[in-house]
Amino acid sequence: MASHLGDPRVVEFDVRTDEMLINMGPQHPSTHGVLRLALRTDGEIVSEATPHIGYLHRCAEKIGENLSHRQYIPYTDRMDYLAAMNMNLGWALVVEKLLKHEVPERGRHLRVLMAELNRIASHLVAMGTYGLDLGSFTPFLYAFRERERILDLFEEVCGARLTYSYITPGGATGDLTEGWLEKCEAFLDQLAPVIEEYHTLLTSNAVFIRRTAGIGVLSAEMAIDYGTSGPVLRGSGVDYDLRRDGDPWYTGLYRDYKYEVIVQKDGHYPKDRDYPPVPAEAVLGDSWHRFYVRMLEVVQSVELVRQAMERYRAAKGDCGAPLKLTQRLPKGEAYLETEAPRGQMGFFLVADGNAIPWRVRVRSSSFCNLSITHEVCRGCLIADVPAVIGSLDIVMGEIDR
Amino acid sequence: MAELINLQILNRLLGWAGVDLPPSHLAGAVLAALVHGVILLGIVAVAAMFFIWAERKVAGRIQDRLGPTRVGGRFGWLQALADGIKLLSKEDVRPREADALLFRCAPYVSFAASFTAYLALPFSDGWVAQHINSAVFFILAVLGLEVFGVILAGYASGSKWSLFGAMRESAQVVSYEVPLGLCVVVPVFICGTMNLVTIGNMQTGWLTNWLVFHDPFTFAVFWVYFTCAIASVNRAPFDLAEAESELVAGFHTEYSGMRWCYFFMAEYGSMLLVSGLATILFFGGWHGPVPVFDMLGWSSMGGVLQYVAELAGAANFLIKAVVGVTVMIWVRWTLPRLRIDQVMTTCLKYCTPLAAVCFLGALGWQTGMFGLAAGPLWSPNQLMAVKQRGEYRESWVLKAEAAAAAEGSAAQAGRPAASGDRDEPDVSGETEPARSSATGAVGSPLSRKGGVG
Amino acid sequence: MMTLAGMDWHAIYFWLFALLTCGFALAVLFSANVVRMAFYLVLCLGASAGLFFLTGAEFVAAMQLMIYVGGTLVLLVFGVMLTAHSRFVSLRTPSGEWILALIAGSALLALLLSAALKVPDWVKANPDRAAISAADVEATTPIGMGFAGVRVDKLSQTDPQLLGGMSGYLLPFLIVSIHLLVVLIGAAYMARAKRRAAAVDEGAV
Amino acid sequence: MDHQKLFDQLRERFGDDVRALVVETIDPWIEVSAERLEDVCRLLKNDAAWQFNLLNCITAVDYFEPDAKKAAKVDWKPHVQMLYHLSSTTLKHTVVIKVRLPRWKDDVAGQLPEVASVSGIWRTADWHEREVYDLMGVMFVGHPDLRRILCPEDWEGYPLRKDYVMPLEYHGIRNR
Repeated sequence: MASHLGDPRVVEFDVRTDEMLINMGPQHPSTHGVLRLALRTDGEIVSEATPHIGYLHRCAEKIGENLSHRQYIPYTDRMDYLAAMNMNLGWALVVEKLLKHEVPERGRHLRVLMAELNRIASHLVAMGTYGLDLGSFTPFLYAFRERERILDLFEEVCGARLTYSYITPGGATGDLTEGWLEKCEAFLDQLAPVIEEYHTLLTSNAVFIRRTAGIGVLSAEMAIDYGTSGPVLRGSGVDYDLRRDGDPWYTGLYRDYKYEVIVQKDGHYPKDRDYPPVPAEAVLGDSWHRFYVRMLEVVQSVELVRQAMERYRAAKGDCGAPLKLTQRLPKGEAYLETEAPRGQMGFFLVADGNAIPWRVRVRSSSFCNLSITHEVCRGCLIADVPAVIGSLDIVMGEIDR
Repeated sequence: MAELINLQILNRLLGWAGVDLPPSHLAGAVLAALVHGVILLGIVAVAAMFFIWAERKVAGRIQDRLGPTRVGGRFGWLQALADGIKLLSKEDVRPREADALLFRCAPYVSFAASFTAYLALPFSDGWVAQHINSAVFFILAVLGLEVFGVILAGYASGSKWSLFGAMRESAQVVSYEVPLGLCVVVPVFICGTMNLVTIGNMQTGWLTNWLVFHDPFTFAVFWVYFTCAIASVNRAPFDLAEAESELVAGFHTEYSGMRWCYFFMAEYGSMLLVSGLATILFFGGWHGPVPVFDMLGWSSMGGVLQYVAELAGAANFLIKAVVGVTVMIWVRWTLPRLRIDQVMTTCLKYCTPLAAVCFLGALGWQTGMFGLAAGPLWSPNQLMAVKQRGEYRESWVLKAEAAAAAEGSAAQAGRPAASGDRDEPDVSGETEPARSSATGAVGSPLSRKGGVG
Repeated sequence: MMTLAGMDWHAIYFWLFALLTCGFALAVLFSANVVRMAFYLVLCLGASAGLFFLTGAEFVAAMQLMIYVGGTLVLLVFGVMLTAHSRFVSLRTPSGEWILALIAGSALLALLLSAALKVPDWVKANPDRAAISAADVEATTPIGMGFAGVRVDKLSQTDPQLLGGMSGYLLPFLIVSIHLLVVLIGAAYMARAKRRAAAVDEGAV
Repeated sequence: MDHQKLFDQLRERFGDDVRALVVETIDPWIEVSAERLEDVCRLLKNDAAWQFNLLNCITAVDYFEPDAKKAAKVDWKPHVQMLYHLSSTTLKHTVVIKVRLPRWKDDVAGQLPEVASVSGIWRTADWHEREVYDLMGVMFVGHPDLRRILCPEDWEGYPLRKDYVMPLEYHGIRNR
C-alpha cells in the first residue's frame, strides 16, 4: 500500500482510523506452538502480518556435528514431533544413501507401513486442531480418539507414543510383535466409516465452508516460488509428490505400490467419488482445499498401509539390523528429501570419513509453508488469520529446529 | 394496587400462617416483593446450575466421552456446585489499568438485566411474578440491556483484546434485536395481545393448537426466531465476543472468580429466558400435547386440583424450555464459529428479510389475504380448538365485564354511577358498542372492518 | 404530611426512584471521566423508566428502556468508548462555566416548578394514591387501538362541538418515524469512509 | 538429468566462471563463481530446457579445522561452501550448484563473505538466506530484509561456524 500522506491530490479519508499493532502469540492459544505474529490492523482488516520465529530454536544442526549418525535419531524425532517416524525415515535414508546400504525387502515394507501410519496420525491432529481454530471443539476429540489407537500400535512396537526413534540407519530397532498386524487391520477397518463423520462434521459443514472457502488463496506459481510443499502445494493444484517424483533412492521405497497423488485435476480429486464434492465458493489454493487434500491423503495412506501389510507378510528375512554406533561414513555428501505429512523434509549430510558427520543441514517444510503468511494474510480479517495458519498445519519444532 | 402484585402465592402462604396483612401495607408489599424475588432468583440460579451440568454432560455425549461422573453420585450431578464453590474461592483479580468502578459494576449490570426479564415470564396459567400487560415488549426491552454489561466489561478491563470482544458483541446484539423483534410480533398479532399469560391460554387444547402450527409462515418464523435468539444470547456459532481462538477470551479475559461466575449465570439465565419465550409464543407454553387436565376439568375446579393442574403446566413449560436449551448446547458443540462480518450478513441479509417475509405472510394469513377472504384462512389451530381465538379475554377485561354485568343488573339503564370502580378505564364507557368494540378490538383489531361505532 | 405509619410502599418506591434519577443526573454533571458519565446516564434513564413503571404505564416504561437505554445509550457508550483515547480522558469544566450553568439551571427549575404547581390535581393530596397504578392495567390496549386508528379519546366525548376537533395520532406518528429513519440513513451515508480519488494513485487501495 | 549437457551450456555461456562439474559423487554438482551466481540461477529458472522453478534448500558448510594437528591432514584450505539444491516440478529433475567463498572477506576476521542474493529469483530464498546469515554469517547482497531469523536480534557470533565459542552469559542468563 503506497503511502499517500504527502500527496495533496489524494482526498484524505474522512474517518481517520489509526492502525493498531497487535501481537498474536507467542503464547496465543491458536498459533500452533510458540509462533509470534505481529499484526498491523486497521479495525478488523489485517494490513500486515509478520511472523517471528525462533522461540523453539535448539540448533539441532550444530548438535549433529558432535553426535554419531546413530545417536542423532532422537533429535530427528523432536523436529516434527507429530510425525517422528517420517523424520527418522528421512535421516536413515540419507545415511544409507551415503553408505549405499540397501535395507532388506521386509525392512522396506515395514518402513512404508510405519511412515504412512504416522501420516494418518499427523493428518488427524491437523484436522482436529483446525476445527479448534475455527471454534468447533468436537472434531478435536474425535481425531484424538482415532490417533490414540495408532499410538497404541506404535507403543507396542517401539515403546514410545510420540518420539519413537524406531527407524534407524540400517533398518529398525525391532521387528513387529506377532498379532500386531491383526490389530492394525482391525484399526484400518474401523477407521473408514469414521472418516465419514469428519466430512459431515467439517468438510461439508456450511459454517466451515464459509470460514475457509476463498480464504488465504495461494496461487500455484506463488506456492512453488515460496518453496511450499505437501498438502499446501497440492492444495494449490501443483501435481508434485516426492513419493513419485522425488529422489530415486526415496521413490525406490514405493516402487511397487499403487496409489494416486491427491491433487485437483480438471475440477475433481482422484478419490472424491464417495466424499463431499468441492463447494462452489472454494477457489483452488484456499484453506478449504488444503484441508480437503489432507483428508483425502488419510484415505490414500490407509490403502498404502494395507498394501504394505500384505507385502510385509509376503517378504522373508529380517527387517534390517541397525548400523553400529561407530560405523564410519565415507568421505562425501548426500542430500535427500522425503514426503513428510507437512511437505518435503530434506536432510543434507557432509561426512569426512569418521562416524561423526562434518555438517548436518535440515530443510524444514513448515519453514517454507509459514513464509507465505505475510503474502496470504494481507487484507483478511483478524478472525481469518488463525484459519489460514491452521490450514498451513505448521509445527514449530520443525521450523525452529 | 392489590392486583399489581400477583398475590395468589402470598395469600396462600399468609392464609396458612393465619396473619392478615393487606398488600397495600408497607410490610405486606415488601414481603410480597421478597417472596417473588426469592422464587425467581431460585429458579434462575438452579436453572443455571442445572445447565452447567447439562452442558458438560451433553458435550461429553456428543464428543464420545462421559462428562463428569465422579463429583457427587454416579452422574456427577454435583459438578455444578463444585464449580460454584471453586469460583467462590477463586481470588477476584482486577488488572491495574482497569477502571475500578466499571470493572466491578459490569457483571452485576449483565446479570441484573438477564434476571429482571423473568419478572414477566409466566411459568403456568397465572404463575407469573408480575402480570404485565405488554409482557413480550418488556422482555425484549430488558434483554437489550444485557449488552451493557458486556460493553462495560470489555472496555473497563483495559486490554486491547477485550475491547475487540466488546465492540463485536455490542454490534452483534444490537443488530440482532431487529429480526428478533420482527419474529416476536407474529405470534403477538395472531393472538392480538402482548400479554404472555393470554397468549399461553389461547393455545389450550390439543397439540394442533400450538401457534407454531398456525400457518407455514409462523413455522418458518419460529426457526428464524431461534437463530436470532442464539445470536442475541451470544452462543455458538455466533459467540464472537469470547472467540477463544482469536481474542483469547473476549470481554471476560480479565475476570475471574465470582465476577466471572455472574457473566456465566447471565448467559445461562438469558438462554433459559429466550427458550422459555419461544415455548410460550410458539409451543403452547404450559399446555401439554394432550389437554389431560382440561378433559378432567381440573384446571377450572379451583383449590388443590387446579393447583396440581397448574403444577403440571409448569412442568410442561420447563420441559419444553430445557429442550430448547439442550438444542442450543447441541448446536454449540457441533458447529464452528462464524466470522464477525458473516454474523452481520446473516442478520441483515438472511434473518431480517426472512422475518419480514414471514411477517407479511402470517399477516396475510391472519387477515384472510388482507380482506379478500372472509376471515383468517384455515389453520390447523381450528381443528380441535377449545374456544375460537376471538373469545379469549384478558383478565382485566373479564373483571371489567363482571363489574359491568353486576352494575347492569343492579342499576337501571343510562350512565352507571361512577362508583368506586375507579379502575374502570374510560374505554368501557356507558355505551354497549364501546365495550364490545374494546373487547372486539382486542380480539383481532385489524380484521374487523368498519372500525368502531 | 408523610406519616411513617400511614405511608404505603408506593411513596417509598417513588422517593427511591426519584432520588436515584436525580442523583445519577448530578453524578453525570460532576464526574470527570467521560466513560463514567455515560454509565451514570444509563443508570439515570433506567431509574426514570422505574418511575414510569410505578405509575403503571408499563408500555411507556418498556419503550423508555428499549429506545433510550437499549438503543441511544448503546451508541453513545460505543462512541465514547472508541474515541476516549487515554481511557481516563477527563473533562474539567472551568469554574466560569459552572456559574453560567447554575443560573440557566435554576431558571429552568423555577419555570417548571411554577407550571407544575398551577395544575390543581397535582397540588391537593390525592387520598387514594393506591388506585392510580391499577393492577394488570389496560394501558396497552388504548395505545394499540390508537395506533390502529380507533379514536380512543373520542369515545367518551359527548359534546359534539369538541368531537369534531379531535384528530387521530396515527399520521403524525408515522411521519415522525419515517423522518427519523431518513435522518439515520443520511448520517450513516455521511460518515462512511470515502474511497480515495482513484484517478490519482496507481495501486488500488 | 544430463549434467554434462547443462555444464557445457553454462560453460559456453559464462566461460570459466563455471568452474567445475563433478559427476562421480552421489549427488553430482556444478561449481560456479560467486560473481556469476545470480545470472546462472536466473538462466536455470527461466530456460525452457531446465525450468528449475523450486529452490529446495540453501546450505552453507564451514570448512575449517580448529585444532592444528588435524588441520595438517586435511586436503582443503579453510573456506565456506554455499550449496543451492534446485529441482523442477515440471521436468522432475534436480541439480546442485556450489559456490566457494572465503571464510572472511579479504581474510579480515569479522568481515562477512559476500554473495549475491537470489531472493529476487525464488521468493523462498528470502527466509533461507536469512537463516544462513543468522547461523553461518554470510552477507547476501541485495536481500530485501537481512535480519537474524532464528537467534535473538542482538545475538553476537555465528553459531554454525567451526570456531564459534558459546558466550558465557546472555542478558544475565548464565550458560555454564
